[in-house]
Amino acid sequence: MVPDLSWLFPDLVQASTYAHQIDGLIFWVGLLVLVWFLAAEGIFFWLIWKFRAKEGQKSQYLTGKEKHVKRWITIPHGLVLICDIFIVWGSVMVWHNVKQRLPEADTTIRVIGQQWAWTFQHPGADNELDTSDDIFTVDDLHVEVDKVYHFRLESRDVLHSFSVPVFRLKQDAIPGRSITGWFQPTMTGDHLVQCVEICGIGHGVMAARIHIEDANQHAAWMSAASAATTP
Amino acid sequence: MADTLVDVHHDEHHGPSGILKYIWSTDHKMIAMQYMFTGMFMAIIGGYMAYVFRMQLAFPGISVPGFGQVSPGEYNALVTNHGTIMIFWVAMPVLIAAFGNYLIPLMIGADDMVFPKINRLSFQIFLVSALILLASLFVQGGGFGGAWTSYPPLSAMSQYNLTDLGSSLWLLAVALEFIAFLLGGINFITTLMNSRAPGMKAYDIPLVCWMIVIASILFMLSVGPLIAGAAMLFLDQTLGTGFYDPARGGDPILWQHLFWFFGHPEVYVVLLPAIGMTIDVIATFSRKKIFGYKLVLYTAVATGVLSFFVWAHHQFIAGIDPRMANVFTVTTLLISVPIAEMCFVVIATLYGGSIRLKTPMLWALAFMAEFLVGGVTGIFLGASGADIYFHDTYFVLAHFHYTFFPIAIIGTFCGFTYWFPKMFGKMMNDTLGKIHFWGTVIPFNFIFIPLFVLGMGGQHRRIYNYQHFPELAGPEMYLLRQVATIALLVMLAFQLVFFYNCIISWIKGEKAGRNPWEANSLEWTTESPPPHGNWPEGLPNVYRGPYEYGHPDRETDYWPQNEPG
Amino acid sequence: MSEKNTRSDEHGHDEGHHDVPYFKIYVALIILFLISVAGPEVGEATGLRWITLITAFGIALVKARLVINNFMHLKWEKRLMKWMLTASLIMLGIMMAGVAPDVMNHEGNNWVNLAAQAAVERGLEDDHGEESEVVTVVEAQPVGFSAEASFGMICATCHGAGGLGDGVAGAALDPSPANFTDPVFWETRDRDRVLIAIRDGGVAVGASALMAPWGALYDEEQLGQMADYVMNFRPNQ
Amino acid sequence: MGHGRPIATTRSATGIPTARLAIWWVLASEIVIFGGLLSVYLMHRLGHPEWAAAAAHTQTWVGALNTFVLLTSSFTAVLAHQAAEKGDGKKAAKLLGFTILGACTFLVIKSFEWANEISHGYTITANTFWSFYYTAAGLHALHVIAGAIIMGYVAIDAYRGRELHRVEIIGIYWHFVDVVWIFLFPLLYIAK
Repeated sequence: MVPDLSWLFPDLVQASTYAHQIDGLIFWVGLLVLVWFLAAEGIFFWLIWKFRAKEGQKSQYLTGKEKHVKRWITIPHGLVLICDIFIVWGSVMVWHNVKQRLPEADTTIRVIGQQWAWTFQHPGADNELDTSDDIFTVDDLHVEVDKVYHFRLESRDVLHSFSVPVFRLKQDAIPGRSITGWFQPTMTGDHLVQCVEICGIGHGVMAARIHIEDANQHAAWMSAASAATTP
Repeated sequence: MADTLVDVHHDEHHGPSGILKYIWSTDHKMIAMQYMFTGMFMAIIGGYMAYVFRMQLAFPGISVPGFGQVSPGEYNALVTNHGTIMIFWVAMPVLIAAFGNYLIPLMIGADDMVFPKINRLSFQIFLVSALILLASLFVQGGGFGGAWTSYPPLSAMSQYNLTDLGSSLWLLAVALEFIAFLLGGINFITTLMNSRAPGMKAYDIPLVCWMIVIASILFMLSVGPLIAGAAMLFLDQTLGTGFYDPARGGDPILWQHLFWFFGHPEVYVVLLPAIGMTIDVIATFSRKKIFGYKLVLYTAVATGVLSFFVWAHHQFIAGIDPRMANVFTVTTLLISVPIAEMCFVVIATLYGGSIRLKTPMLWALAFMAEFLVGGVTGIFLGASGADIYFHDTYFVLAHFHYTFFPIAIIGTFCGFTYWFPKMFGKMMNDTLGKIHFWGTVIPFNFIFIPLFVLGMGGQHRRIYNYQHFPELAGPEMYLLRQVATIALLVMLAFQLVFFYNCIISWIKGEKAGRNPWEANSLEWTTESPPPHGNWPEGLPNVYRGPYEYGHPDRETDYWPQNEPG
Repeated sequence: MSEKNTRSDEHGHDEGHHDVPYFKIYVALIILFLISVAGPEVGEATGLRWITLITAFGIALVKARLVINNFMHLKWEKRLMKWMLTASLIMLGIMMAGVAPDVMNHEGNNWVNLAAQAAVERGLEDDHGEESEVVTVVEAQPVGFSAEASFGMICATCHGAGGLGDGVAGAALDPSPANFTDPVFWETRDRDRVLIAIRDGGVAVGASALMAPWGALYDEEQLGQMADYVMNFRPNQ
Repeated sequence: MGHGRPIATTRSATGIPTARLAIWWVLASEIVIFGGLLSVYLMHRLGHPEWAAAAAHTQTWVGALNTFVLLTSSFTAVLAHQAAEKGDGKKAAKLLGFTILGACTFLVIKSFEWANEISHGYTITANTFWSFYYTAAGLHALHVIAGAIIMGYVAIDAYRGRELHRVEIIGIYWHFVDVVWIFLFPLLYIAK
């Protein structure tokens, strides 16, 4: 029961393990909200039509103080509260999974934002960051499908925001801080990475690509990249 | 006020003459008009900015008629100042200062605000702040382009934002504007608390006055930390301190907290006056007592108090501790309860009424209908899990325009068309009013529904050209952007009808008389427009609440507050 | 104000004055003040830090209470006033509770404030050494202007430290940043044009709008030095 | 403008005189401004133990002297209020004069203190502790200056026996400025 916007946005696939959870949450919130919205607007317009001014008809004197009249407010009031509880429950579950939990990582990468480019630090063959075989790329992130990735998000100058729409992932990068997050790609492909926090006049050019590859492609890329960087 | 009876029509002979009379007037109605027209002037500038950057978004790279080619720096300055102007120099002065100044003394039966000179000072500071803001657009380096939220380090250091002078002037203007509204707010609160007409009890005050005062209190209690924060940011910009510079022990997150601790209550600061005017108009034109006066008041207070607990939902993914997000999700969704209840009360008020669909009533009903869209889409953004995807996309943008547009534009037109007869003594042309109404509300939906869709497609904000984002540069995306832009052009064009209507009605509209809408509250018991001192025959006494419409014991369906018996 | 149709509310009807022993309260304030000054000495002598805290902040609270209650007469004020002042304090408390987890702490759930931790470490190390005369002074802007440093800090982001147009941020730009070592580039350029581009941005010389104007940041002299520095990249004809 | 005071100003539905009601609201807004700054400082201070080293360079005895000056000026302000209540405008004006003198003394001491610190290299940009130190004390000093100027006007009026109720209003404001310093003193000087 997950919305599929691909008829409208063919590029917006669900490419991470939690993408469908976020979409599902949006869908259920949307459903609840739509019911309320239609009910409220429906009653609203019906009342406007029903009680339009007619010749010689005086309005009723209702204070809204009587219990049986007040019910019309108090019952929906309670129902709103119940809906809220469901929404809170759903969103906290999703939030916990995406942002608070950190599943065991297969690989850790570092993502560095600066005006106006992304630098990606891949761990290289030894799968450890901050060693001599690290592969630095600009605006091209290479990851392997089905692996769990941790990313360390940093910034060199101003605020940036690391957003991968197909993962439904978004996190601001803050100078001075290192923020850790995770993702696990579920399908191969080339997708967009955006900066979504205004970072100066070049904000509009701060696009990058994420290349999700299968194991063979990824290994091929890595050996090619290492060869290029080793002197 | 001396010799009121004799002197009231010769007021001009006191004090300075000519244009100075208007500039130095301490009359609350004159100051209200000054706020109103300054606000409308700024709205025209804000609208012009929207026109320029919407054209750039729909047809990137074209030379926009009336502006020319838009560079990225200019684009950022345009969106930044559009947001700043529309909130701080349009919504605040018009909804709170203009209507507050005009309505509070008239509605509570007083001859003026309690501190007329502080009132004038407040407007003058406000005017200076507006001029500084406009000047900041023309200094070397251009206007500030770091978004209206002005997050440091981008806003703090000129090597990042490239607008050395522009950003400092922008900040100075905002800080001065805060001080102007603190002065104004103290005046509103004190006037309402102390200067009510004899016999007027707390629950006899029209709701719009309550709402403006609650809004002023919210503003006063939330803006303090941001004033301190703005001083710190100003020192960062000018002297090079490191309050927000992580390299020197500062913290950029701090500004975000200070900003949104004010920024979220600010939403309710402008919402409450608008909803108050809507409620008054709906009661008058449906000839109904409010369905639960105290309920509205309590929900307004509850909303106001809760609004202090929710600010960090603007920062879910901004690097705050993720555990805190859970707390703020709960409080954010909780605030939907009193707001929903307030909407229910408004809807319930229509029941059993005798609804007269005059122009002000259409605006009031449109406010409710459109604000509901803004309200329900806010649920997605308050739910932390869903916000991960929606944050900083056009979904957010469309959501808050669905709240701010009803508040600042529809609410203002509602109040303006309703009190126009009182302000100028002439009736507005109803047909032209309705043409303007439909010409504004329908295009409004055509602007922002496409933006909701674009936001769901992942289009993020504050990008001057999507050519670097192939997924966002497809023809269907551009079609949606163009629909929004053309709808904006249509909407802007229809505003000419409004200005024409104002002028033509002011010149040759029919005389309004004291109480053209057959309303109850006190402002309708004096002349239109009211003279200096408001009631030349003596200030009124109050005998009942303002919403006694359709009382079964009465021949007429209204019962003015000042009528004994 | 000749005409009065309301009840008379002139200021005279105030509750009247309060018999407060102002001088005694003043003396009490001074005594408390002396204790708060002496507190740290006692705290240091006995090695009990909490004494300092109590004498400093506990006494501040007591003093503030004395002033507010007796000098400002809040004790006799209507309840309404006390509520609204309390309300503003509560709002502050809420703000602090919401902000402290991010600003006061330097690490938390999946994040760590490296810069702040480093600052603490740096500062504490300084402290262990002998009495440091001057705290490390960090200027926001480099005191002496150097075209080379400015180029490295600002221009190199896109144009690359070697002026090859290969800066990190430049990779994404379209059109890509100018390569100053390219003879073709210099066919249509001279120092004046470079200077204008630095000062007024690329648009001013009909080039890319992504070349930002820097005139607000430097004076004419410094802009000239920057232009000269860029001219250095020009390959010899 | 020669219109006198509006009737609105003379009403008192709450039972609190209008001017006093307003000054309390002013203070409510001041509480959040100063409170915002000080709570931000407090959070940083608790997170940065190394600031103790910087704070050790503040001169406690200067701060103490200023505390004494402000406490005394507050005392004369409340005596002025007492005199004004009895209708003795001249005495009230004289006592307000003492308070203004206190304000000036405070500012003179402050400027010597700052000059000394700046000459030792502890400028506002030296580190974030000093930034807070100058910002908080500077904001407070601005309030002292504003208070002293307004008090001058009130004292002149009081001397002529006019607007005696304003003596209490400016007094309440002045005590607030005093209370802010009561908290600034331990925060900036004592806690080392």
